Amino acid sequence: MSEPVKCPVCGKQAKTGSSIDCARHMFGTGDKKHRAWVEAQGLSFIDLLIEQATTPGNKSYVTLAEVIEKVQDKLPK
Amino acid sequence: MEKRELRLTVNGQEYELYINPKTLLVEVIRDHIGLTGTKRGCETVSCGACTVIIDDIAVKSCSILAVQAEGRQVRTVEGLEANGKLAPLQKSFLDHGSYQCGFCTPGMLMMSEAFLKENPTPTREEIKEGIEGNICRCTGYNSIVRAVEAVAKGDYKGE
Amino acid sequence: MIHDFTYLKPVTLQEALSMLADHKDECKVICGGQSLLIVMRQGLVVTDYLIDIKGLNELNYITYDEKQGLRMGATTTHRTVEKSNLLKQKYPVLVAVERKLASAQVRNWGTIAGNLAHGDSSGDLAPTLIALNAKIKLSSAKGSRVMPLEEFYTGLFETALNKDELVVEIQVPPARLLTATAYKKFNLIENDQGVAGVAATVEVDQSRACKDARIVLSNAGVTPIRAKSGEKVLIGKKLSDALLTEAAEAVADEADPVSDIHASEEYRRHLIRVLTKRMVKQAWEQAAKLR
Amino acid sequence: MTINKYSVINTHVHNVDGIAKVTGRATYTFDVKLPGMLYGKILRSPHPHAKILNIDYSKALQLPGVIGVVTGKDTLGVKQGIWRRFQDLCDEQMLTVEKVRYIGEPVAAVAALTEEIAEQALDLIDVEYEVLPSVFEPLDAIKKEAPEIHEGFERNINVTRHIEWGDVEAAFEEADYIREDWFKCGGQAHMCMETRAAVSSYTPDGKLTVYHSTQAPYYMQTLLAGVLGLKEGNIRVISHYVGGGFGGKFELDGAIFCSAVLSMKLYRPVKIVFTREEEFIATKRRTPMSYYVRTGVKKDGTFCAREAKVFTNGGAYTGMGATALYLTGFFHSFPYRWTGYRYDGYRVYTNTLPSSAMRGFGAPQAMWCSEQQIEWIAADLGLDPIEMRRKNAHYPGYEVPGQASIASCGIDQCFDVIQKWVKDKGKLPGNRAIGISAAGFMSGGIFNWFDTPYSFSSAVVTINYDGTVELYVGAQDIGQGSNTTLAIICAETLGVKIGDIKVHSGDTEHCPADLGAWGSRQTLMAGNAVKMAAEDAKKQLLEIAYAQSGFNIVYDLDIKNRWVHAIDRPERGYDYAELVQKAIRGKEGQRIVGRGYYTPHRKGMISPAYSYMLQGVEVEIDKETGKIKLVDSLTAHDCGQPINRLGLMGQLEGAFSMAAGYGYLEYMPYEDGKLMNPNLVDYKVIRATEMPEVSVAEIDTYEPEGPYGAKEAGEGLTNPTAAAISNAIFHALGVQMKECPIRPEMIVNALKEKETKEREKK
Repeated sequence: MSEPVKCPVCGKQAKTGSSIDCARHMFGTGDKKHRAWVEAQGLSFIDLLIEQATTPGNKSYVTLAEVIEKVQDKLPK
Repeated sequence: MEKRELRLTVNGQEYELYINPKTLLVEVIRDHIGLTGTKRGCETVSCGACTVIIDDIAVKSCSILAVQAEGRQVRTVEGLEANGKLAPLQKSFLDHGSYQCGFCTPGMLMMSEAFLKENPTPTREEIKEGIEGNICRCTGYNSIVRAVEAVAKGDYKGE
Repeated sequence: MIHDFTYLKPVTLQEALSMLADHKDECKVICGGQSLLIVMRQGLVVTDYLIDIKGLNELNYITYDEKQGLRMGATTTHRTVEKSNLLKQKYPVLVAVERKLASAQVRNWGTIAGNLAHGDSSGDLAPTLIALNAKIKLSSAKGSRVMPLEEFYTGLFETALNKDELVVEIQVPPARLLTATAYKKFNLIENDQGVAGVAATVEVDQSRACKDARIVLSNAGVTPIRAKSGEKVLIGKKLSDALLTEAAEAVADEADPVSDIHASEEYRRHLIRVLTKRMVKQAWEQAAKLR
Repeated sequence: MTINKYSVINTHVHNVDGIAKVTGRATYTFDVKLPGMLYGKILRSPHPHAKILNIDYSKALQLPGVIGVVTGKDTLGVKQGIWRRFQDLCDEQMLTVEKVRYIGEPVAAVAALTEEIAEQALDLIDVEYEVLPSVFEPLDAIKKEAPEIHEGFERNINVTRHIEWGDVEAAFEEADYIREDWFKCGGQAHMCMETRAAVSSYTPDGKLTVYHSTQAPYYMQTLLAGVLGLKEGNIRVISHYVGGGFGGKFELDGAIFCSAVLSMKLYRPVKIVFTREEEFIATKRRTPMSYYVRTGVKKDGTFCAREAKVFTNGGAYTGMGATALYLTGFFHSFPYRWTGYRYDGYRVYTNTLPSSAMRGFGAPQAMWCSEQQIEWIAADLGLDPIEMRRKNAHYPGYEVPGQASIASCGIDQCFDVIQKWVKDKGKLPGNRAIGISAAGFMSGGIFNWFDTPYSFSSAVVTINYDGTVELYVGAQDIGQGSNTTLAIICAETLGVKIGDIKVHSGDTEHCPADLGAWGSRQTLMAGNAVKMAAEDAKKQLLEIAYAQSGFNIVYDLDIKNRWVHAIDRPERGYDYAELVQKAIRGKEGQRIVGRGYYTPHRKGMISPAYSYMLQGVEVEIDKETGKIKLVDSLTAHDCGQPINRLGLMGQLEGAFSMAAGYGYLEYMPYEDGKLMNPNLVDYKVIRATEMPEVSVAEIDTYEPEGPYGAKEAGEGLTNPTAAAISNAIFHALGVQMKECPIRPEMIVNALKEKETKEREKK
C-alpha cells in the first residue's frame, strides 16, 4: 500500500489513507479553507456537491480524489 | 365592564370571588383559587387537560365562563383524594403506569371519574370513547384504559 | 384574548327576549358557548353584551306526542338527547349522531340550539334534523315564528336568525311507519369533526319501493345542502346498486364542497358519493324492516 | 419463564414521582408563580424572509401595565447553536437583529403585569420590514437563482454528510436485481402537552434563576451563559417536572431566552408560556426528508449494495439538524448487513420552521423508506419478507464497517416471535392486512459536538444516618421515567429498597452535569454513572462490615434488601441501617458519599449499544374512502435487560402511538412558508379510540456496555411503525405509498391510478 493520502489543506490523514476518503473529508469539513482549495483546482465545490447529491454514483468524490492524488507529492512530508 | 361576584364550590370548599365576567373557569381554578393541578394544553377545546367535574358531569374548564358555574359544585384533581387517602382511580393509575409526563393526568383522571359514575361497567371500547376528548402524548392511552377497566372491575376500593 | 363585555344572565325567557331587544345591535347570546368562546378568544367576535341563556331551564325539555311529534327545548344538551330513552325508540338516528358529535365533555356542556345557531355547515345535527324534516322555532319580544330548519341556513356561518331573535325550540314531525333516517360523517378520529357527511331519510311503500326520500349533506358547501335531485332519482324505484350509484352521482353533482388541508374538493365529492350510497341503503333497509 | 435474579430490577415499581402526578401536586414550569412576577409575550414575524428596518415600541411602552420591551438590539446578538464545536453551525439569534428567516420567528418581547396586557402591547409595536424573496423546498433552495438565507452558505446548503463502506459499485455489480425509489417524508410536531414555558428571575447580585420545561438543564445553563454573557455558575436552571419533550426541548427556545433577557433588563421575574399555536409555528419539528434509494440484491434475497441520496428540509436554522442528517444516513442501513453502502445527505436551509431532533432523530424517516422498499423487493422477487430480512440482519459481534460494533443483538428472536404472530393470525378478511417492519436504535450518542468538558453522565449517592439514600443525577426525567429507572439501579446496586431512594434531578445547582434526556442515552449512560456511584458508596460500607465481621477473608459480604450478610451464609447477617450508622461513626461522622460518571470510549462513530425490534401491525382499510384503522399490533423488542418494567411498557406503547400518528395522521402542510394547521383541531394526533392493542414481547439479551445489561428502549420504536402501516396497506391494496403521512385521499388516488394502469394493460 502506497503512502497514506494527506489532506492538502489541513494535512489530516484519512482513516483508510485512501484518496477517496480524503475527498470525503474535504466535503465533510467544507469550511472556507477547504472550499477555497477545491476552487483553486479549477473545480466548483458546490457544483461537485450538487452533482453528488442529485446523480447516482460517486462521480464528484472520485473527481476530487484524483486531484488530491495528483498533488500528494507536492505536499510537505 | 363591571366586575361580578361569583360564588361557587370547589372540592367542597365555598368560594366567593370578584371577577371580570370573561374569566374562564380554568382561570378561576388555577389563578384565583390557586389549584394548579388542573392544566391547559390548547386554546381550541381540543386536548382535555383542563377537564373538571361540574355537578357530576365532566367539562372542559377552558371553554366555560366561570360565571356559568355560579352556585355549582366543581371538582378538580385535588378533590379526588380524601385526607391523604388516594381514590381508586389514582391508585389504579399508579399501578398501571397510566401516566408519564403527567401533564394530561389530572384531566384524564377527572374524565375517567365522571365516566365511571355514568357507566360503572364499561367495555374497553366504551372507555376509549369516554376519554377520547383527552390527549395524552406519552402513554398511547392503553395503560389508562387498563387502569379505568381495573377500577370498574372493582380491583380498587376507596377507603 | 377575549375582549371585555357586560354579562347578562336572564332568569326567564321573557327577560332574555327583552334583553335581546334592548341590546340587539351590540350583543351575543351564549349557551354552551364552546364554539363562541374560541372565536371570541381569537378576537374574531367582539361584543359589548353577552346574554347567557344556558341557565334557562324552561327551555330544557324533550317532549313527544303522536300528533305534534318531537319538541326539544333550546338549552337541551347533546348528552340529554343522547341519553333519552324516548329518542332511542322514536328517533334512534339522533341518539347515534349525538354519540359521535364531539368529545364527552363538549357534549356534556354543549346545547342543541347553540350547535344549530352557530351555523357551521360541517355540523352533524343540522343535516340530520333537516333529513327528519325538522322545524326551528325562533322567538323575539315581538313574537315567534317557526320555519323549516332547511331554510334557516342562509350562508357561511349565516342564519335566518334576526338580531333580536332566539332559537327556542326544535320541532320534528312524528316518527312515521316504514321510514328511517341514517347519518354518517367521514373523519379520521372517532367523534372528530367530519370531513364530509351525509344524512338520508327513506320512506318505503308496502312494495318496499321508495315513496319519499330526503338527502342532506354536511361540509359539502357553505350551508347544509339538501340534495333534491338525488332524492328524485330514488322516488318510486326499488333498491339496487345501480340506483344507489345513480343517486350518488346526482348528489355529488349537487354538492359544492371546498378544498382544504383535510380534503380536496374532488375527494370530498368522492366521499359524498360513497356515504350517500351507504346511508341511503342503510335507511332504506331499516325502513323496509319497520312495520 | 426465567426467574428474576434481581430484587428491584424488572419488578413492579411505581414511578417515584407517581403520587405527585396523580394528585395534581407535581408543579410544572407552567404552574410556577414568583412574587412580583411579570408576564411576557413574544412578537413574531409574519414574513418568511425579511430584513428588519426598524422596530418602534414607544406606543407599547405607553400602555398602562407594560413594564418593558426588548428587541434583538437589547441582546448580545450572539449566533448560538447546540453544535458548539462548529461555529458555522451556530447560526440562530434567539431574538433576531437584522433579519427574519421564517414565519413566527421572534422579533420583540414584552413584559407586563398581566398576560393580557402583554398581548395587547404586541399590537402596538411597529416593525418595518423589507420583505425578501423566500424559498420553502430544499430542491428549490439549492438552485442558483434561489435567495440566500444565510450569508456564506452557497446554494443554501447547511450541512452535508457522507457515509460509505465497501466497494459500492462492485457490490451493485454482484446484484441480480436493483430497485430505485423516491420517497418523501413529512415533518411532525412534538406536540408536548406542556407548551414551551420559562420563568426567569435575574437579581442584582448578577445571578439568574430559570424555571424551564427542558430535557437538558445543563445544556440550557451553558447555552444561556453563552448568549447572555453570564458565567455558567451564575445561572441556575430548575426543571423538576416537564410536560413532555420528545426531542423538542433541549435547545434554547424563545420562552427561556426572551424571559431571561426581559428579566435582566427589568430585574423582575418574567414568565413566558407559549400558546399551542406558538408551539406549532415557532419551536422546531421533525425533519422533512426526500429520499432517493437504490438497492441491489441477489436472487436469493442476499443484500449487496445500497445507495441513498437524501435532501432534508432544514428550515431556517441548524438546531440539532446536523445530527439528524447523520443518523438518518446511518440508520438507513439498519439493521442489515451491506457489502457496499453509500449515503449522501444534504441539509438545506429554507424559509420554514427549523427542523431538528424528534424522537427517533432521523431514523423514522430512514426506516420508513428502507423497510417499504425491502418489502417491495421481497414481493418483486417472490421471497418471504420476514426470511429475507432475517437472512441479512445484524447479529451479535457484527461490525458495521467503520461505524459501529454490535455487542448484543436479539433481532433473530424478534423474527421468530413476529413470524408466529403472523401465522397465528391466519387468513384475514379482505379489507385487512398485516405489515411488518424492522428497526434498531442507539443507546445514546458518543459524539461531543456540544464540546462539554464534563463526563457525559454523572451521579452522586449520599447515604443518611438512617440508611435513606440521596441520589443526585444530572439526567432529566421528562416523563419517560428516568428518575425511577435510576432509582431502581441505585437500590439494586446498594442492596436497599426502592423506598429508601430519594432522587434529586432537574436542578443545575445541586445535580452534576449530564447531557440530558435525548438520543436514548440515560438508561445506559446515566445508569452506568449511578451504578458506579452506588458501588462506590457500597464499597465504603462493606469495608467497615469486613472490619466488623471477623469473617474469614475468603467470605464475600454483600447487602441485599437492607440485609448485610456473607454471600455463602445469607442467614447470618444484620440490618443495613446498623452498618450505615457504624460506617458513619467510623468515618468521623462523615456521610457516605459515592461518585460515578460515564463517558463512552472507543465505541465507533455513533453509540455504545443498539436496541433491535420488529413491529407488526394489523390494519383495516376502507377501500372506498381510504380510511385507515389500526386493529392490532405486536412489538418484538430487544432492549437488553429490562430495568423499569412499567416504564418500559409505557414507553413502547407511547412510541407506537406517536409513530403511528407520523404514519397516517400527523400532517404539517405549508403554504408560502405558513403552517396551515397550527392548532389541535386541524392537526390530528392519535386518540384513545385510534389506539389498537399493543402486545409486547421482550427479548432478553445482555448488553455488556449497559448497566445490568440494559440498553435503549422507548425511542427506537418510533422508527418501524409507520413503515409497518404502509406495508400493511401494500399487502391489502397492492399500492406503494411513497409519501408520509399517508392520508386517505392519497390511498384513494393510488387505487384509481392502479385501476387505470391495469385497464391500460388489458
